[in-house]
Amino acid sequence: MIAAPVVSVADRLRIEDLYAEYSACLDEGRYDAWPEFFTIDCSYRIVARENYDRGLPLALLSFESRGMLIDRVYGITQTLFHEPYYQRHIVSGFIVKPDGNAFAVRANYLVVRTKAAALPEVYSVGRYVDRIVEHDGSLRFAEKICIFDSELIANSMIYPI
Amino acid sequence: MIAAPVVSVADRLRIEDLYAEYSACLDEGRYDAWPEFFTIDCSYRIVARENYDRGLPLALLSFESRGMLIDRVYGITQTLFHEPYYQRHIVSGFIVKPDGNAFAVRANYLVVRTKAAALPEVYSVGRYVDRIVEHDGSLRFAEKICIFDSELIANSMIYPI
Amino acid sequence: MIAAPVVSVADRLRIEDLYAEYSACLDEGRYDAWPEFFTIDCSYRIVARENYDRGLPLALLSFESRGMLIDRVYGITQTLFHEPYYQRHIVSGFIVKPDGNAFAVRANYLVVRTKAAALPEVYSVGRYVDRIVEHDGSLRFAEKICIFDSELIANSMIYPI
Amino acid sequence: MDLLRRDIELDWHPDACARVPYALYTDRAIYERELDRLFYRGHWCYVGLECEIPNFGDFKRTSIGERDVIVVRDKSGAINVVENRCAHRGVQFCQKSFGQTKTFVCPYHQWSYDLRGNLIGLPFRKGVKQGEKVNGGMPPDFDLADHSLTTLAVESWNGVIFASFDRDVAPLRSFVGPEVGNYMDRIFDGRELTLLGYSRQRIPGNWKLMQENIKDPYHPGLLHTWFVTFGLWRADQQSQMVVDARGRHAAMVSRKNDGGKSDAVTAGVTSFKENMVLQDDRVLDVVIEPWWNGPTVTMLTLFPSLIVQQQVNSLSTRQIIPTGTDTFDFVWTHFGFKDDDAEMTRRRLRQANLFGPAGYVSADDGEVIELSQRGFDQHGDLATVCELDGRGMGGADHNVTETLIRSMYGYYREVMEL
Amino acid sequence: MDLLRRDIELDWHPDACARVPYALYTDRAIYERELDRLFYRGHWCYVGLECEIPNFGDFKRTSIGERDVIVVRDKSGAINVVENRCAHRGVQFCQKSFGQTKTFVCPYHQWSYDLRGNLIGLPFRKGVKQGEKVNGGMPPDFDLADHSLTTLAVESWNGVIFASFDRDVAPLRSFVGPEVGNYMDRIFDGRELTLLGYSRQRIPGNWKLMQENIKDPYHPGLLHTWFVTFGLWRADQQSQMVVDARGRHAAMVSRKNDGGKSDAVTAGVTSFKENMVLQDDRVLDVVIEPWWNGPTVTMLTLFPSLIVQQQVNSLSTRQIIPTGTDTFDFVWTHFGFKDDDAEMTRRRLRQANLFGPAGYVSADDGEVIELSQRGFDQHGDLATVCELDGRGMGGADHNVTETLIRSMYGYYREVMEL
Amino acid sequence: MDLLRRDIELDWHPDACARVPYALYTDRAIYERELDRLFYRGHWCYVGLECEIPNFGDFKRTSIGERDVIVVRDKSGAINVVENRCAHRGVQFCQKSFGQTKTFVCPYHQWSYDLRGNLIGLPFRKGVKQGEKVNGGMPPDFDLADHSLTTLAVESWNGVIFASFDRDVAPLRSFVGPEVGNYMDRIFDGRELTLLGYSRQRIPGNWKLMQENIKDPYHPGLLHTWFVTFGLWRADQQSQMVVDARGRHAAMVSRKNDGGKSDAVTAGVTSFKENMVLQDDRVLDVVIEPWWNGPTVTMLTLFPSLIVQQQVNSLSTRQIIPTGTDTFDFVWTHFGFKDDDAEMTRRRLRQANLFGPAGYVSADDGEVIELSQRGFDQHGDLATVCELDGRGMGGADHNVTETLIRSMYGYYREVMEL
Ligand code: FES
Ligand code: FES
Ligand code: FES
Ligand SMILES: [Fe+3]
Ligand SMILES: [Fe+3]
Ligand SMILES: [Fe+3]
Repeated sequence: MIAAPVVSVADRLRIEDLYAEYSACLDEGRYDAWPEFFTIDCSYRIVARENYDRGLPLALLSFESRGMLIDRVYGITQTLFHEPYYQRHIVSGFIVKPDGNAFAVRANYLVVRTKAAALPEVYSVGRYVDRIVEHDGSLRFAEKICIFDSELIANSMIYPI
Repeated sequence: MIAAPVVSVADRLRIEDLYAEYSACLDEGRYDAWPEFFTIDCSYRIVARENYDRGLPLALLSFESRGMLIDRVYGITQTLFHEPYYQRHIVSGFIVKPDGNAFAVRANYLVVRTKAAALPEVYSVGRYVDRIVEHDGSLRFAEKICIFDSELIANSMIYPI
Repeated sequence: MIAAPVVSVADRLRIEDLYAEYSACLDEGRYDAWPEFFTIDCSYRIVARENYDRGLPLALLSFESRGMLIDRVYGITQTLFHEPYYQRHIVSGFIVKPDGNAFAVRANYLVVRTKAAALPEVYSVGRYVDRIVEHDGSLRFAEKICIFDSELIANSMIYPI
Repeated sequence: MDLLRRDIELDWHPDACARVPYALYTDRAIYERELDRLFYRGHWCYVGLECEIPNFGDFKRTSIGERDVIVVRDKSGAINVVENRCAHRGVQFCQKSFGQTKTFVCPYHQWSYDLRGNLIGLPFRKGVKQGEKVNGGMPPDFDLADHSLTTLAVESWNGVIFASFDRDVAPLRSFVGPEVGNYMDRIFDGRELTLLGYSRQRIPGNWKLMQENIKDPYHPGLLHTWFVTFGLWRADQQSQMVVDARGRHAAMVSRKNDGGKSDAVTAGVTSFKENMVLQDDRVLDVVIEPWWNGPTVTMLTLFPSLIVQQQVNSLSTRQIIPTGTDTFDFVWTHFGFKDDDAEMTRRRLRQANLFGPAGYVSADDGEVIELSQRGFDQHGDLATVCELDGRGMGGADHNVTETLIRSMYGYYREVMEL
Repeated sequence: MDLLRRDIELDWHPDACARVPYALYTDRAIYERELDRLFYRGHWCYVGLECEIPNFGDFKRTSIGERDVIVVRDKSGAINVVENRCAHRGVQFCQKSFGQTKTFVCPYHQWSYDLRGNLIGLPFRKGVKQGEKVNGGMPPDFDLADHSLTTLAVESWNGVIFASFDRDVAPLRSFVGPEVGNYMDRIFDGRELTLLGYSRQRIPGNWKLMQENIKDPYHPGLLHTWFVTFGLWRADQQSQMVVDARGRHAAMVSRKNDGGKSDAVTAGVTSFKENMVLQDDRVLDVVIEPWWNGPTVTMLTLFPSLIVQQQVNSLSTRQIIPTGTDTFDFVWTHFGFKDDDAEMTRRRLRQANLFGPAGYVSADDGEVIELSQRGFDQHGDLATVCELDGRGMGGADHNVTETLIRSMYGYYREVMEL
Repeated sequence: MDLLRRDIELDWHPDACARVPYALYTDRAIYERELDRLFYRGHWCYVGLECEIPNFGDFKRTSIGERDVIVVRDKSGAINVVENRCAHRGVQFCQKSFGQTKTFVCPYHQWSYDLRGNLIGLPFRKGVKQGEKVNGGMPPDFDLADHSLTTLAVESWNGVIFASFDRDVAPLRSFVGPEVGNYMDRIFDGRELTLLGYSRQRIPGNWKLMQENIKDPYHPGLLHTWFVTFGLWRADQQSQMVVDARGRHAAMVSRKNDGGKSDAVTAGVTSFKENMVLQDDRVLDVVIEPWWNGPTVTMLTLFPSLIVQQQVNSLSTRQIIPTGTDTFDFVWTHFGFKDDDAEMTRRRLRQANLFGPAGYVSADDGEVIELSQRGFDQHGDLATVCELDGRGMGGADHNVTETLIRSMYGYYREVMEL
């Protein structure tokens, strides 16, 4: 079923590196660095699988520029009261296809949430459907959609996925 | 401990691609496409770790041909009443060894199950012990054994792992 | 954000192989083989994230040589009474950087614990921060720190992470 | 559900509804009485929007209290609500959240029901012929009519569907009353609605805390920095707190002002960020709609199960489904109007970033509700203090008040006999 | 377990056992009485097969009700069953599911017991010498004999092991009775058994629902498409519903016919797939075995804890372990006979694809049981309807009946005094 | 917490405290009485070490029983303990485990409290001016002083902080008493402490089992192979079992000997490994410290919530936080002394490998506690046997005894009136 990969090994590994750095950034709580993973005019959306599958346009969050991501960071660090928690991202199953000068990438993700004095819990699971572009030698997300199976959210979702 | 890999980088990545496509196929519920990942005379077994470790022959499911896989797809889509659920596969820890013209592959898997209006739950965890063969330029499973640690099954197991 | 990788593809894959073999060794309960993944004068530490982040020196376990690892294996197999359990490691998000003749590697891990006649549970999640060295053609951990988010431990931790 | 069937001892503070005993949020026997008296008897509960099931055979599943129900449109176009529980041996037979069907067939023994919930047939009812012999079958006096699904009373408020297990419940409009009904009609005037999508949360707190939250005009200007900073909600706004004759339903009505600093209401408000500016303010691209006639915000609470939100251009229903003393599910249905143009639809969707489980001004409501519940769980024998704007009940012409919460508990005590 | 120790109020419908109150599946106090009267007193519970522990010192762990027990073969070859709970300070000392040992030693203070459960020694019983002084030790009147493990009554039915906490329980054969006993002897005639393996499920439903499921010949031809389509089970088959004198144990006995269409039993059966064909029909490669003497299917229910399955060439015991009002563990042990050839063993293993947590004709049993429980949990004060083939009890010569379920509840009411 | 408010029936064996009924570990009503009488009234509970919050404004969160509290150092340097629950509507307002602040502000409506727990202000208390009109605000008779946080009694034992919800509790030193107090002073003599770090476990067992475990000198030489093998603890060691006048607090005091074989105490002790040798024995690099004055091990139990450990060079406090009948959280705080040199600090940290959730001689304590609870849960109506060294109470001059456990239950019965 699987033909020889058309994406170079170097690119393939750089793409996996991008996801690794992205996860580390979020899991270590370095939110200010998070918008840097995206292009200026990026699109970032977190969408419930039921809305995605049924073609309903509502997103849990829908941002249309890096500016909106920066505003989100301000929100979660300055304005949005919440009980703090750790995130831990596990990402696997990369499917990388060339898409013009960009790469179309899909992967499965699992995020474990741990609150102080509580046991860890499976918090969000789903699929990334992304478009990655290269610009002066570095890769960034032009588009990132997080489609989550876990439609019933354990109270709230504060930090990015 | 780890000697230089004897499997080519290209093959190694193609094998990881195979697992990525396999997971995506199941997680997106494209069951009709699932038998295509296997050879005509494949063997597919889901085995409780206790039976495997103790040498007991019983499998949870034991199929001996692609035909039986097609019958299973018919069963889960047409005859077997069940409450629908999402699956999400996370696979890591690939150990790839050449085995004649085939590849012997082991990997760890985790499947999260999400039912409507319920929180996601760790559903099945274990190990794949597989044999992968190439036939006119594409890779397929000649043998796939899913050995699950999670011996106590949360009610039923309908979809493939 | 991601520059071209400076670690060769072969090394990168060998390092992923090392983690795959390491996980398989623990998940299959081959504890006697576990110290072999480390150098003679290795350092192995399991540290709660709160202690790590706050600069507190206490570790859950802190070993300073392969000898101490061998003593731990003796402990868990001969002296430390416990209810047996399965472990299943899922590791993703490798960030590999050269560090002199060594490699500095970070990755996210998730360990699922399954006890007899019980459902599987997310047991430990966190990050590996490791140093890997090569010695006569094989890779070993000179340093391995397991920093766990899951600070509240579900009773006890017997086996290595 | 293991019914505790025990007496409830509660001693109220002399100030009664200005002091809510923690036990109301933690006691299992009280919770069971709430299910019976507030969700299963005497009240209309929200079950969905007509636009979710536009055609013959369309159905959706939802819950009233802890009982699973199916909302389905029949051939006549009428909407029926039946309990999702087979009359034979209790199977919750329908497992799809949404779907299309002509009959309901239970998987276990294939008893089948029409879309009104009538049992229309069951296998081998007259027995099975074996040669001359007829085996089994139902007793001669077995009457299909005795074994329909539980069917509920149903009414639609211009497209908003309500149902009740209590066939003797008062008509919907008199249940809601004119005071809050006016604000229902303002949004739901018969225009066709369009479905934008769902958000679902499981909030680890007692269900009444969500009713309180939307009857509490005290908190938005304090908890929700966004609101106060951008003037979407502040203590000095023109507001009306409207309540029905019984004190159970309410409307918080307000008109946005220009935001920014104002010593009266921002001085010492630590959540106020004077120099907060957005990098990309399209989430606040508000356009006044003709039908508003003034108010920019109307938050309606229809006791016990529904909240209706109009926050500038964002519209949603929010359904409360209790799942225990200390947890409830909260389902958001965002909608627009058939005649919205693409621009307006995009606007509603952008402003949706403020709401729901991740929203700038509502993720934190879920958080404080969880933390309230934790406070109650710490110790059972205390009471909250709801004395802002006095200890009385009824409406108000401003938002510096907890009167709507007191009013709700006035009604609650009466119905619950507590 | 926090004993509720409260009275149970139940009002039965005039038709009594034809109408089972939901409370029987949801009420904690009823559940606790079930543990006491059905699992711990007056009944034999299944604990395993002799072939699981063939040699001296072999043991396995299992449970009777909520009590953990160890089944072990001693030097004499006899099988003992002891509770897995140390007499000293209660430790559930044995943590291996299967193993080999000569004594049981509790890890906490190393009290040690022989394989009959007798306390044979404990450290420092006579105290510890320190110079001239002797420190501590047990009181002079401390008698090892007073501190054995709880030991259970044990009997084997030709290799099938049963145990009871109640030493005064009736002998196994009279407990089972001749009616169902005959069908036990048909499978377990003394031939040596071989162990093929285990499957384990945790089913979120009340344990009695599984007993009902295997006393319900009404459902297989309807729920299980496979059965009806391939004629393994249908409503027009020659069947016997056998029940013991007390109504608690039963056998569903049937003879496969050719499958395919038959208006009497497939017309309008939506689960029937007329033109279903298998790509690879080796899972249905059935070979008649001489000992069958006719029946192709015998499903035995031994109240409260055991189901014995013969479905053509597939054989298994299924153990019911209650773990709450709304959940039980279900353990499948597949077996064959010592003198099976490789072909027959392969055949039994292939047909095992039909059974267990993933099986074509039993995964859905777990599903409908879960959904029944959900139905009961929705509302506590209703009852199921079990009126197929009338409202009486006893056996039947066909499978269009719910008589076995009614019979079980007749017995249940008597023993439970409900 | 849903209070069961029901009577408790318990029948004690004639030997009373030598036989502890399982119900004490499983009964919800008993547990609730324990919270009330043992954790919230009449007792001092451990909340932390002064070195955790050295400076003005430093705070930490912890729990007493099921109530969340904040331990904070105020401007005067004094330490205050307040309940983490807003006086307004109950929010558990503080969500950081550790931090630095000058006031506590509740997020919901920004009521603010000083570090002594006094309510110092709330928004719109005097209402909000709108033109001439003043809207809302608190009633005229509303007095801030009536709405402080719950403040606890606080005392420090040379840097070890204790608190009580009961303002009438006896002074700390008389609560502890001189017998065990001496051993507290031996470690905590006023020297400054340094914080090394935390370990946290959730142990699925009743909280009292941990008190028993550290009042049980019988088990270390048997369960903990390491101890007996390396002579850190054995039955023939010089030991003192010290108990306070009421029987609730205790000290196990012992002096290490050389280890190795000794028929008296290792014969037949299956956990003893005669020829066990370490590959790297730096974990056992013990150096005698002058302040020991003899004992190498002192394990103190301060009822109900604290264990203080000195095992050779390893020092920790262990806090017991009950979270239900069958579960508690166990928090380890490892510490050293300000004047430890780097070598000594490294030594304490190395020896920490023996302790905590993974430690060679304490991971298994958590395991046996879990297994004890399972034993109790299997069957409610039995009792443990604690008869080593007779059936009496009080101290002992050796470690072959269960007297400290009996003493604890003697006190327990008196306070619990059971
Ligand atoms: S339970 Fe629904 S048909 Fe039998
Ligand atoms: S509890 Fe078993 S020996 Fe003490
Ligand atoms: S609940 Fe704390 S300020 Fe209102
Ligand atoms: Fe709000
Ligand atoms: Fe069945
Ligand atoms: Fe110990």
